[in-house]
Amino acid sequence: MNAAPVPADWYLLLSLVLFAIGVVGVLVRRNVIIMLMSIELILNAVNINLMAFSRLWADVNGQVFAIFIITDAAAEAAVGLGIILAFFRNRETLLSDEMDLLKW
Amino acid sequence: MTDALTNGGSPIETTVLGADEIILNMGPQHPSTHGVLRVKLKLDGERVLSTECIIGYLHRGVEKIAEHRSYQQFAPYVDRMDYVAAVSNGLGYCETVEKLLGAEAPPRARVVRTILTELQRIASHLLWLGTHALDIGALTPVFYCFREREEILKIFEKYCGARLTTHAFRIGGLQYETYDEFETDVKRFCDDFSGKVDEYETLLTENRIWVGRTKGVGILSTADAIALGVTGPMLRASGLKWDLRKAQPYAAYDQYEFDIPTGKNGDTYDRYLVRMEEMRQSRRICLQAIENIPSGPIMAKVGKVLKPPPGEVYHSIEAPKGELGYYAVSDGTTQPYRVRVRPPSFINLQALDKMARGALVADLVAIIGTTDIVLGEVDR
Amino acid sequence: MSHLIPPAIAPFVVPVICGIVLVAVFPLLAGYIVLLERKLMADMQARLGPMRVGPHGLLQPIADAFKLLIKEDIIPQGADKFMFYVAPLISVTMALVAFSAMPFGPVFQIADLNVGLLFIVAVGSLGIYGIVLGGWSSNSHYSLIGALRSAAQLVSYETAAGLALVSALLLAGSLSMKDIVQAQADQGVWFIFVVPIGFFIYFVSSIAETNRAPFDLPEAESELVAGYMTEYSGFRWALYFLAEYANMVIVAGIATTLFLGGWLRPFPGNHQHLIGTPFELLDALPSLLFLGVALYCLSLVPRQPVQVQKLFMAGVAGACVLLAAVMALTLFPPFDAAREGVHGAFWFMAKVGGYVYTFLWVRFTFPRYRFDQLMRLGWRFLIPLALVNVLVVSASIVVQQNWEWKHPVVSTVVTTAIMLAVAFWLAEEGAKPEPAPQPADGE
Amino acid sequence: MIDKFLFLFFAVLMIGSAIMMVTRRNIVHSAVYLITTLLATAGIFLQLKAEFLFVVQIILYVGGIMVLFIFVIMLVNLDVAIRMVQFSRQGFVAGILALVLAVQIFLALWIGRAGLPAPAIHAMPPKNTEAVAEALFQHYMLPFEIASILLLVAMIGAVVMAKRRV
Repeated sequence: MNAAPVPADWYLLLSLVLFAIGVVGVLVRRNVIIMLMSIELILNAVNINLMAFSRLWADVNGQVFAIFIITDAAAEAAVGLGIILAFFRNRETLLSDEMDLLKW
Repeated sequence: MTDALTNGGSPIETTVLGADEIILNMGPQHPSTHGVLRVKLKLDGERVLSTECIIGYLHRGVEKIAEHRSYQQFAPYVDRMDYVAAVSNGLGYCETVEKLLGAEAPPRARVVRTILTELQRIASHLLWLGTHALDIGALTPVFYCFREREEILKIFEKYCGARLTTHAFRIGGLQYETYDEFETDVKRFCDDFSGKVDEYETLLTENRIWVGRTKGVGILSTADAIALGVTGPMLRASGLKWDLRKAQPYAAYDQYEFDIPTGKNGDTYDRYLVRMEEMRQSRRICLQAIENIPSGPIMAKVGKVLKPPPGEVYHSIEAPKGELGYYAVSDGTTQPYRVRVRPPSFINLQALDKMARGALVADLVAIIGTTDIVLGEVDR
Repeated sequence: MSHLIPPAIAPFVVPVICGIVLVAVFPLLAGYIVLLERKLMADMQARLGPMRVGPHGLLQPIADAFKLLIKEDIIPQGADKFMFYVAPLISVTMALVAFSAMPFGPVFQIADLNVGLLFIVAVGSLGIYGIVLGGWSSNSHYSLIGALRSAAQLVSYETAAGLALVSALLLAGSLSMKDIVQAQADQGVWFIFVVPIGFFIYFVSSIAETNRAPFDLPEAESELVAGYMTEYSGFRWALYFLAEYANMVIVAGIATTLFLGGWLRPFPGNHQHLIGTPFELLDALPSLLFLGVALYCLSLVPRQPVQVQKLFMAGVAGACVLLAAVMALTLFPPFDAAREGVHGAFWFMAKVGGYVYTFLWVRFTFPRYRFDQLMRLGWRFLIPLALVNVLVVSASIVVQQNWEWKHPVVSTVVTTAIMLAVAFWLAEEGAKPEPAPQPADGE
Repeated sequence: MIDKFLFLFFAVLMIGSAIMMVTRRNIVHSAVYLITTLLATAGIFLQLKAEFLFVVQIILYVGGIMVLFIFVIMLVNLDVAIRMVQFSRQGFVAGILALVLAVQIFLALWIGRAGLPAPAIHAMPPKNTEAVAEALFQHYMLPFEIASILLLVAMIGAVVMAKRRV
């Protein structure tokens, strides 16, 4: 239909920028929920890469791996949010630098 | 006029809250607080930790007004307390003053009073059923109930010209003779009505959702009910067979046969069943009474100016919502020295906290509904 | 005419027109569903319903829409303004976007996606954000509780609904809405007759998903005033309402496509001809139906009190006759191409209407569930039942394919019997009394 | 042409809302911007003709995971959370770190870009869903099962942790 598809390196650049933003988010924010969300951002950047290469090589394996990554993100979010909820109940805070005890 | 009703008398802590606790202010403008009841809830998620009723939004000083009116002048005011059962209020007041005077209404008046009061009980229960079902989410019964209630109100209107605040009785008997088709009207209503109650029961009694929403909700044990002074259908649903119509008969109740339905578990479902059965029993009383209305005068000779001898009297009747008591003190003048009303709603409302603790917000709505309160009576 | 359109744009013309028609017509349609709901409710409750605006209240939706448009738009103090503005838009946009893959007929479909069904389910589930964010941004306890209830309810029931859809998907073997209907045409049976339990599960969960009674806890009037909509007024409130009714039509459309044969007419395999004519008997049904409605309207004309109302009623009758004529006209050979589209759309809408009618009927009949009961119904009854359903249905398919089982009716009866047994067992288990909830700690 | 336009549209949307997400004070706003980012990602997937992943991204990520996030955000006391200091003091260091990382990856890309083949035009198999299913359930059967066990473990873990101590 269209003669000039998007060059592959555009996707890689996009994924790079997203990845960097995610890293900054994890490092800069003190709120654990936002840190968790930044990690989701990083995972998404990876997914874009996988999908781009899947398209490039015309091979669905990349998409399968993207599905695994989404699965992993779901598991991570469930456990992470469970921890955050338990933490908030006990300490009434969401700040990462106040999570300074291994046991309370 | 803020009055805190809490179990044990201590107002709930609203300042110290746990991590998951919130304060929810239900009312005074809320679709299911039946007027202007305001309930302050302490919630843990959706579970009610404690409740605090804040009342007085409809306070009009009815008892104080009584002290500045003659006995007859005060009679219309009592209709405005429990405004969905005005006839019963009027009956209680008239009988109290008659007791104070030492007079007694003639037999014909007593029978007509009984019929009208029982019709009023049916009307009041119908209103309760409709709104209670609406609170629990059944949209349809309310219209069926109002359809039948309308018939009762038509009878009232034909009899005394008013539908809601009827002022149907006078101290000493009745002001109006019954109208010509009174008997046929009441009889027709009663004949239709038993089928209608079955109709409501078809919609609700066996309905799984209804049973799930009401069974085991808002349990009030017999001991608690007695301790809190709860009366009426709520007390009977808790298992105590106590009905003033049988225990200390007034009007013409001693002449008729009827059963007192009681419940076992004292939950919302039992209170529903008790009230449904009471409607049937009221119909039975009406049918018996309408068969044989004695002829004769409708007014005792009490004179135009009422001057009861000094003294005090307490008289109570079984209003639709429970024991409606009037305590009147006369100092020998034309105006009462003091009138104190024991409104059933006000006292039944005290049980709210007992029933609601540990329930969910949705249950609380059912519990407020099943208490059958009228704020006009609670606040007076 | 087609040569006038440049080839680069050509494939977009029909979908864009369809889209515009949908977005333009749907609000009106939603208004009339509301009117229908009120009329039905009135009928079941021994009253008349709206009667003042237009004959039998037929213009009521327009009056309501106008009223809502000119109402004051209240924003509560302390509200998150941006979210408060955006939330209803999210709800309504997502609901309307979901229509894009809905096959209203073999012709009238905006896009036949390879993953059409999943797309509709996915986009439909995004409407939850409108609800949650609206509830949160209102800065009110009632709204927030309503929003949280809504989120929990939607997530739970989506699982059951999804699993119920899987049982039909197994039979169809495709995710494309068009192919699903085609599969039902090829197999000669609507899937509701093959997996009735799956349909039942989807029906119940779809009521819960659209927040309709008896699962309308997020907006339970007697408990939460209006749930997440408590602080909304005027046009924004109307948008939420629009989204709710759009969602109703969407779930009805999904159920119609998957279980009720989509745009196929009843008995698609029956080619009995009307005696002495080249028309198929069942193809003539829509025309006869419209004629019947027209006759009924005409019979109402003399009973209208006002001249204008008489005229209006006659007009409605005329419109019905016109529709009947269109339906009849497309039976003739020159309009073969149009027949599929027109009749398909008619049957689709008729089935959607029937489904929505059942929704309304349920609403007027049942009291409301309590939140824990609702969750128990979802997690302890519907989801296990749906899981077993998927297993049983796939097992029956495997049996049919591998052993050349020639009696689909027998296998349907057997699977349904098994499922019914499981359902009753689950219901019995669920009816057993719960251990009494512990009194709240800390008191 | 249309492809490029779509890509740019989604890319700009994605990066813009990602930046917004990291910089907002209010967690709910952050979450909403993240949702926008994820939806834009889904758009990119669609533009890459991966319909199945497009829908999976919406259903799982946006419809599932983010609902969970929003739910938790609303369960924790927001008023308390917003008043806390939101940004740590290591912003400068973090910026430099991220920049270095980005430059490294960029260089790697730049050097290796010659090795990238020309984009395939019609190479994708037409039936995307079937192809994914084939790969998932045939070649990757074992990883698939392991992933489901991972989910089970996560589910149990989340339930145990979020359960209130009685």
